[in-house]
Amino acid sequence: MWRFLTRRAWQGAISILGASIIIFLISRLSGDPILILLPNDASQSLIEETRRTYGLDRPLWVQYGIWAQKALAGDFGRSYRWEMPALRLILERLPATIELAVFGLLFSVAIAVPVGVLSAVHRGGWIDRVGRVFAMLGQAMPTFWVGLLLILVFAIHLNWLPAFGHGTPAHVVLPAIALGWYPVAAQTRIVRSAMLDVLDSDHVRLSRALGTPERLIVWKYALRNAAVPLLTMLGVYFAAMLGGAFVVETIFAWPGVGRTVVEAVFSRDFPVVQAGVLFTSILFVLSNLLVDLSYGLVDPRIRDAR
Amino acid sequence: MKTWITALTLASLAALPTAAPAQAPAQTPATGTLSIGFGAEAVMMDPSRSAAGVDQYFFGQMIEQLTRTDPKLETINWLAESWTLTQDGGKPVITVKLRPGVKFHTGDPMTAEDFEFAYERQRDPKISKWPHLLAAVEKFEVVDSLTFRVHFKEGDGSFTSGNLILWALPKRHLQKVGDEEFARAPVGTGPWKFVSRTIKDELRLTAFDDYWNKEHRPTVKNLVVKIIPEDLTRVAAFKTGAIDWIDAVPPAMVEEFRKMPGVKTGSFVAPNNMYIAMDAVDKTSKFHDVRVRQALAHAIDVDAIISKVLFGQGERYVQVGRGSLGFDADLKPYPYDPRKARDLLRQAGYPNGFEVPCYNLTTPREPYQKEVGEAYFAYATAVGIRCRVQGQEYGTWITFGRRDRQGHIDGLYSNMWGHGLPGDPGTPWAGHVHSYVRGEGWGITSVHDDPELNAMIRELKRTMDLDQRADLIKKIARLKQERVAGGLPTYRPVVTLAWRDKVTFTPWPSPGFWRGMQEIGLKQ
Amino acid sequence: MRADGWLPEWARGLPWLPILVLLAVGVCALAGETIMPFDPNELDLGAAFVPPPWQEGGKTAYLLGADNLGRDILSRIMAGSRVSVIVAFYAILFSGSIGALIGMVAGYFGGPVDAVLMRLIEIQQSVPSIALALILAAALEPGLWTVVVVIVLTYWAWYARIIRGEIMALKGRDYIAFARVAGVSTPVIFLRHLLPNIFNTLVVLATLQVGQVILFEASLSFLGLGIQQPDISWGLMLSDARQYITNAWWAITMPGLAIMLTCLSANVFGDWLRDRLDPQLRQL
Amino acid sequence: MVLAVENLQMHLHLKRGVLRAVDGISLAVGEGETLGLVGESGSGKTLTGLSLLRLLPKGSGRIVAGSIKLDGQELTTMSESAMARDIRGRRIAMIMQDPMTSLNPVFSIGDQVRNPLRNHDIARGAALRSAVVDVLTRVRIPSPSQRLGDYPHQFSGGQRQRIVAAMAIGCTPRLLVADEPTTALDVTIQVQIISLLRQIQSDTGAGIILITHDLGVAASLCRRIAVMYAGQIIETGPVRRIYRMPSHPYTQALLAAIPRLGDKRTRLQAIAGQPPSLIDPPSGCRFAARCPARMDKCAEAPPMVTLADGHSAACWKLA
Repeated sequence: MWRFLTRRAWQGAISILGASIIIFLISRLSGDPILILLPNDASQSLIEETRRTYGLDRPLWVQYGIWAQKALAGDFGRSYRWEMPALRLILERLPATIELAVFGLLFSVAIAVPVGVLSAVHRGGWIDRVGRVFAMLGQAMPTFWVGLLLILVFAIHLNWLPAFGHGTPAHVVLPAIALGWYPVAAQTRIVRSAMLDVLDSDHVRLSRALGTPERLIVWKYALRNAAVPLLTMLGVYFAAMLGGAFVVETIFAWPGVGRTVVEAVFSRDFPVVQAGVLFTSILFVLSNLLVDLSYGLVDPRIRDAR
Repeated sequence: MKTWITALTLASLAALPTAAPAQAPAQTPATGTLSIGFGAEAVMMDPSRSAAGVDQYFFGQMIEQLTRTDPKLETINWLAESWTLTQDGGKPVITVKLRPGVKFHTGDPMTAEDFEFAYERQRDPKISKWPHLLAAVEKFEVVDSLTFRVHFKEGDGSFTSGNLILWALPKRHLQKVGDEEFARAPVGTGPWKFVSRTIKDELRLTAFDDYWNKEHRPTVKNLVVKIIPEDLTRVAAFKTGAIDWIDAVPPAMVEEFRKMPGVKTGSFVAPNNMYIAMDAVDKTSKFHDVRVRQALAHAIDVDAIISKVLFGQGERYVQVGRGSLGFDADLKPYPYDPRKARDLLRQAGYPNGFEVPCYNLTTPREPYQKEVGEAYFAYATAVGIRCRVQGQEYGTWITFGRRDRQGHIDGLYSNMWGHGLPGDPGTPWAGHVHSYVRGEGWGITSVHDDPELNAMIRELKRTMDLDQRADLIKKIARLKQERVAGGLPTYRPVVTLAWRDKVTFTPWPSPGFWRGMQEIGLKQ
Repeated sequence: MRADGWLPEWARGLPWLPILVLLAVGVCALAGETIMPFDPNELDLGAAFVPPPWQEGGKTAYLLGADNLGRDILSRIMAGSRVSVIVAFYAILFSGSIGALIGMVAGYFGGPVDAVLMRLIEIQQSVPSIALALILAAALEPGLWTVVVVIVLTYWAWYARIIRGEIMALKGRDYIAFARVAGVSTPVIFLRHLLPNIFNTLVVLATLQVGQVILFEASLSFLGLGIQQPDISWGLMLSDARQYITNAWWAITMPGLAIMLTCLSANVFGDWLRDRLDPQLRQL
Repeated sequence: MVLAVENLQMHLHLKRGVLRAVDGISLAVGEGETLGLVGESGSGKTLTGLSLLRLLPKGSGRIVAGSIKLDGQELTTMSESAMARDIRGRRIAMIMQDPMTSLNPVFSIGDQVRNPLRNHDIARGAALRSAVVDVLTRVRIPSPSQRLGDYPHQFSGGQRQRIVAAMAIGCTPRLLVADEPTTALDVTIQVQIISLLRQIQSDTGAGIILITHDLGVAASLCRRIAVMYAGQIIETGPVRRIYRMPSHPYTQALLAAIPRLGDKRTRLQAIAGQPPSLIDPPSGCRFAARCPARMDKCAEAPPMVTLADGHSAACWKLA
């Protein structure tokens, strides 16, 4: 287990390194921040001077080298636009994004598990049908559209839930639904097919033959088995949540990394883009490690085997 | 001082309690908390380091200038008790007498040394983004603790038209805490004191008890400014009562807001001027010919665009907006006349019209900008100036017309120029009407080259006397209009604010935008 | 007593509704101008916000109403279908081919080749796709082809990972081992033995990607980095219409429904294909 | 009699039609007796075992006729919840074929052995724990109290089958249905499991139905066997007698197919042809199509012919 985790951690580190190169190169391709930074009537010499200050006159690979070295020491450079350390800007916003992603994921799992289980148990029943339609709808609507409709219905018309802000549980509901609806379909499918497999397995048959109540068989013995494939995919879904946060945060005025990065892209604020995207990557790698760790907990075979 | 013509189109303004006496005398300290919602967020809160106009949304509530614009768009002395413009050996000198008894939030009194400090900071390219605004200044002279003089090498109209440029910065405090901390927690002489800020979320302010202006001041203790960029979300926040004052009501919803019971609205012209740039530099460009430019001017029904696309949330302007320095009520726009446009094209030698690339901004900076652009180009196409429309997102758009980056753009290009309120077109014209001169700051986005206009704009730059400026601006505007030079002006966006009845609010420009929280409070 | 009893044998049990929707989208994309009631880009400010005919003030000419510039929404949806089809076609073609090739190479050769390619896949997947898309779109100047490039760059890894797994399972089969021992050249093994075996998987993945591509484009358009005018896309229509969401419900509903129906159809059809062709692929 | 089954018919209602999986089976198991149910895979012997517990394939399986009496109590009419509460695992227990898959991989064996005991309220608290240790000791799991927290994958195949057996005997059932309990195991382990089953029977006096395709295994454990073919019992009798003189041509073919020496695990495969489809089976003898001694009469259903005390077979040849 530990060797496995160490190996995964190394692979994660390589991923992050690779991601940092990609992010750095592409963001450098995307235009000159100086001209956005300075007023229209700034003089040529001021432009040159500013460019030197930010090291934008050096070759790309030198810029990357310097950047990577500093980044390792926690210095991602200063935001051109905010004139503060990019790292601070990102780290201050990271918890809100994690919060949103976690609640989005919780929403999707909270729907997908019962629907997946019930539709496996009562194949073709009404829960199977309704659940499947609900799941498929989430996979067929653009996130921002869902977000707007949620605000229109639940905030403006019904006035049940706040449309923006964060802090209380009520605030996270609409953004979490907008974010978490999309992966419900895929997760339901995973749970459903895993449950179908498990319910058809010898050990479930044995449990039944030994008189275990069906309720326990489904929700306890089978579900823990069926949770493993879902769990292995949770890292991927968490990444999807982080990606979706870029849109959802913008709609719900959520003070997270996604919105910060989107705006930084528009203003070509490289340090913020780099730090922001890199930290979402790091978050993704970490969440995968966490997943590796956690399904060791659920599935003892994995705990011992690797 | 010159009194501006203040003829806002807006009936709502007349209904505002502008003339009402101060509601809360200093004796009764303000109480309560008010939450308001902005659509855009300031970035930098240090005036000298600020690069974007939107920054004033925040620091404009805390830090003040020598003069400012009042709700009737009249420029009034503010931190300056008075100022005079004199000549010293043919060179202009401005003498400013400061208002006594003004205190910073730290309790320090405001003195001429603070302005000297602000001047030095503004001049320093390592700190300031705007050192060029002081390029014409020869030296800064402190006369006594409440008097200073600014000596000019040559005239600089942007100084007088720009509220004397300088912001009151607390020298002692700023030197103590440093630039970084000051930008995090700014200190000024303004009605609001900084409490805290969460980027992308909110700014918290508290009323400054020792504020010098006892008449025009907030009557609520705490102000929470929420940042909600998405239109529908901001509207939802207002409707659900999470905020009681809302910035930038989406144009499509203005009517609905006006009818909402218990809600007041106010609509104001924004200090932004939309126009269509066209390439008149290149000899081979079709728009080099004034007849083609005039054809374009006749081809576009700006009034229809304002009423349909903008839901009326726009104001037609000819060359200089109503209320701005040099506004000329007699100057009329080219009438919408597609037949005349076709005639002009025929005279110019294009009986069958021609194709041309047309660039449009797709990430709206002002509401419906993309749709407006589409409408422009559709109208142009209808008379034979057939547009091949190309969309551009904000990041590309903002550097797109820069002459230092590209030779010059071809074809048509939806663009805008901004200034403060009430506004002075001098500096923007220097940027997009005067021809491009490499390295000197002239014509940085210009695709025009008219020696006569160039000379007049340079003269305008040197002219500091506001009456003289106004006359000169009118002259330039007429010529510019006749020749359709430096683009075709279209409209100025109108911004609508709304607040609940329990809020007392008098809109003050802040100074470049209608979001000054100079007089806001809760009814007791 | 089945409702489709009159159909020929092979056609029974096909998901007809989704197929019809997808066919309609395809026809709109191909026939384009010839069947559109209006020029989708033609402005008519007089017709701004004309509601659909069944609503008061509606005109039959504008079957789904008109938008804020008086453009016919039906025509625009039809025009948008072309962009959707083009983007989906090229994005899927290239991301599928690149992903399949990389997945096949990684799965077949294994060892260090696999290790390197797997790292690449992981690197790609560790950058949130919308973030990558954002900076790429900003770097390349947004537009239709940029959207295609962005989708290809973000989706190849998805194909590669799944195909790699399939190939690794195939490699163990006797006939592949036999072909190798018999000295059949690698390209031939790829084309003759591996490709036909992953073809079903590829078809299923491609079908399921249609919906994802459409939604991805919509997200990019919302953020302002997707399709640019004068091209018309459903995502762009939706994104634009949100500015007057309370004035003209049809302007934000109709393109949304177009997206929803198309995605639903593609997904239902994809699910059906998966159950038919490749039941192993349930984790998608 | 512990168990008396009379003309049991269980049908699977599939899309393709009604499959007569168990078609008129009658059998009886006495106290302490072991009955071997022998047949090819697909002959319906496993479904017969499951039918006794009324564990039928969901949706499609239905007992359409016959009776199952456990100690004289009718099971076919019992409510589902009573079946789960009082019968399954309590009075009839089952051991499955593959010990590698019969245990839930993500629960500890302590958990799994404890479950039937707890579900049937055999013991609680500390007594529950000692009951678990006790039953594991009885199936000869070494140092059971230390291994309660271990997971199935930490045990060998033979040990796992013992654990399955422990789960089955924990509640001292009256009848044990052992479905191919040794098939998946090595020969040496098979012997251990067989002796374990013998010992369980002598300890508890339970009746056992041993479902197997392996006549060797049946011979070593059972006194009586019943041979199944295509959902029906075609021959039944004392194991020694059937071994010596198989009467039904199918039984004869079965026995002929067993290599007398060597590997006992060779599957039955020597009989030419396939068993008939059980959807619309032939109205006559179901073995007729493959039978070397086929007669015209075989087109009618053959009667069960009693040959000697307790030995009978269904074949026209014997009538």
